[in-house]
Amino acid sequence: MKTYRPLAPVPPIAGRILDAQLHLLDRQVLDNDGVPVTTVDDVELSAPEEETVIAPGTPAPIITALLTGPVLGTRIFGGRPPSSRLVRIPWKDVADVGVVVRLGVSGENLESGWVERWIRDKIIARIPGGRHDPR
Amino acid sequence: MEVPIWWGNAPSAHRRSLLVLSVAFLAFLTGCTGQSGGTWHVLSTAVGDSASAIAAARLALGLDSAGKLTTAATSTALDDALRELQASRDTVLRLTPSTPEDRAVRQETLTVLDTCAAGLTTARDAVFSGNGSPSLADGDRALKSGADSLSQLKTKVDSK
Amino acid sequence: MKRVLGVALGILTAIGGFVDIGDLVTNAVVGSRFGLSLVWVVGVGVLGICLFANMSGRVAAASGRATFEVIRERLGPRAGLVNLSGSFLINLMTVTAEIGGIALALQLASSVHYLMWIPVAAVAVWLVIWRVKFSIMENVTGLLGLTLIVFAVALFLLKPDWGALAGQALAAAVPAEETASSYWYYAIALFGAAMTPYEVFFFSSGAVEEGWSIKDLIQSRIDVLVGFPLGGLLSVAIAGCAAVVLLPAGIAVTSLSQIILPVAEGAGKVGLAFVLVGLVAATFGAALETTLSSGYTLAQFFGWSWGKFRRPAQAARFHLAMIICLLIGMAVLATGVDPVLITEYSVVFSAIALPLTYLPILIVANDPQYMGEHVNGRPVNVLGMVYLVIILVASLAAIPLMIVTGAGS
Amino acid sequence: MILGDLLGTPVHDSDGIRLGRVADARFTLDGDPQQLMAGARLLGLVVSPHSWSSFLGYERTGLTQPWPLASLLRWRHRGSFVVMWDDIAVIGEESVRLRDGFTAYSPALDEAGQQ
Repeated sequence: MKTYRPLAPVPPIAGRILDAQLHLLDRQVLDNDGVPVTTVDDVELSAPEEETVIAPGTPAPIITALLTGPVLGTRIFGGRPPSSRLVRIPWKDVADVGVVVRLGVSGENLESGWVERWIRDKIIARIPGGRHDPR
Repeated sequence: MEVPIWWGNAPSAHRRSLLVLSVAFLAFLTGCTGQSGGTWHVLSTAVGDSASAIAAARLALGLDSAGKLTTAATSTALDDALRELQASRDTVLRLTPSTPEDRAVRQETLTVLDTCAAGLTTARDAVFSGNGSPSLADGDRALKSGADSLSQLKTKVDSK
Repeated sequence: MKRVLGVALGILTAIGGFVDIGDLVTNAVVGSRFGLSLVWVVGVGVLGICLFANMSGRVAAASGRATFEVIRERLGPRAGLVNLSGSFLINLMTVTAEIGGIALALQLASSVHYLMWIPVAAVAVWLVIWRVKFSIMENVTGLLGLTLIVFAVALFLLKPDWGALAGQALAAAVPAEETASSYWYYAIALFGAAMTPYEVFFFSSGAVEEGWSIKDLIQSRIDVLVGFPLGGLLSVAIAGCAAVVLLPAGIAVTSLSQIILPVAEGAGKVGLAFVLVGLVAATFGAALETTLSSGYTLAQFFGWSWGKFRRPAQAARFHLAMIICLLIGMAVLATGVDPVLITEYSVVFSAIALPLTYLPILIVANDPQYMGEHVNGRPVNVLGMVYLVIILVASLAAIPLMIVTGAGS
Repeated sequence: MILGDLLGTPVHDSDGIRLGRVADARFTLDGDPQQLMAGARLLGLVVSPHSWSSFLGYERTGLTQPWPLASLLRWRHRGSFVVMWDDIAVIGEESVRLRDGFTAYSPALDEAGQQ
């Protein structure tokens, strides 16, 4: 069996570290009232789609948005939805990343909540007692 | 080395051979059971299931006459027994016997099962009739004769 | 005092909530065919469900995350979806079986054909989910389910030969008229009935519904560690009744009406009344739990808003999913397929799917990122790994045994 | 670009020798403090030579329980390493190419799952 030499640790960094698979992808997203909105189905980076040669000294890409919706299907089965069909939650709306991702805005206005709103308004709220508080 | 939970990332050639193997295994197993499904095996199962159904019906009827069971529960138990008997009869009907001996025993089984069904109907009528005709005793007698013919038949079929 | 009452209530509901249509049917079938020779499996299953429910409850309390959120996060979307499909379909099968069970129990009480009762049962289940508070729902069905203790009472009243029963239970041999493969097939079925995955979805989601924190953990641990074993004793009593009355009479259980005959023989019409109430309560309670579980699994995987503690309008997709599941269950039952048969398959498929939910929970219960200081201790992990092996073996052996035995016939 | 496309992409060194696949992307939160949370900047990629199914991350945390699962999964990710953004020459759909003389760092995180 091949042995591996011990590797040097990554040089110390000022900010918090997030490993996307371990700390971000597939986490539950809550809005500012703690209501579940969606999950982090994928993440969009500020780097071009096509093959890019990176000149030395180029600033590193940043996370521009969390993605949800159809991108889950393509992440599971392969392929990629066109950029126009991506449902985005801008990174600037994210307030905290822990075992859940918390947003600093209300889920009511997010694009990613339209299915929930449609089912609520067209079906569930029309059944008697649909707005009844169980507590 | 493959850990079973990583199905999402197993190399596809590996996965395909695994699939072929498991299909072959399943085919092998189905083959094993296919051989035992002969006429006598089906008859033995059908007679055994019917005997169980009749025994349950007799127990229910006995409890009913002892005042331990409500009419609703007794009649449900009798209905369930009748349904099980019918299911057994259907499997026997589906048999296509090849030898005269097979044909004869299939016919005999059907006759016995019909007697049993008649017995169950009598018992059911007894539970519902208010005037004692047929009486619960009549019902039990009919069921008992059904059970006896079933047990004779069972011995005959199993000896084969 | 309030705390003691809470614990007592928790234990009682855990006992009453333990038995569902799967336990009822499988234990009666096994008792009527194998006597008490498979009773050890109930012990193995009960210890397993204690371990598993305790772990998932602890994950829910420590991290606020329910089972399927964790499964998706740890396994990723692809393996998570495979997991979801398996667990969800089996859960749907169990919903169908439980609704069928309610209808069959009502038929026993009324002699109105069970197909007539199915819409009534489904609508009642939906209404309770739609309107009734979570804790009331859980406590009422759990307490009414306690009337199934009549199985134990009936067993005593039947005055069986206790020595012979103990002999069957301790010797654990395959009866002469049964094959070894059907013995092991039913061993897996009993194991699956005791460790149905929905109990764990429900337990962990319920912990979130009721807003548990770490300090509620002790109570949950007592509820589980006392309630489930006592529930397991109910299962044994059901098997015992069948072994004493039905086995000698040559009756192999195929319907719910046969399961209650020993109780009637031992305890008469009063016993019959108790057992009918218990049957309806146990299947109704389990129908609520499984229906909610189907909503929980979907909502947690896709990140929808869920929970009975929210207004239905605040968890729209969750409620719609449950309505659809109930409609599917009704449609399946309307074809006239025997609910008892569905039950027998559902417990075996539960055993097959068990590793899918067990493994991620075992992994997360060891992850300090979620659990902080409440990670598994070493004894729990040793037991956890032993059970992982048992669960894997049962899962892998189930399908070959199902084919060889023709599903145990 | 989408992170999901980057994960699983083969990684080659400047001579075209295959080193493994992208198992994860490491970010650091040290960006624009004007927002609710600091911006997340790509720090580097975790490369795994044997399997990129790294979602459990045993090779990066100090977790050893439940034995033997943890050890088994750690073994599957033996030899994985981190390359920093500055050492990446080309990012494409088919391949990520590293610069000549790149440094492979240990992928380890500290016990709380953080570095």
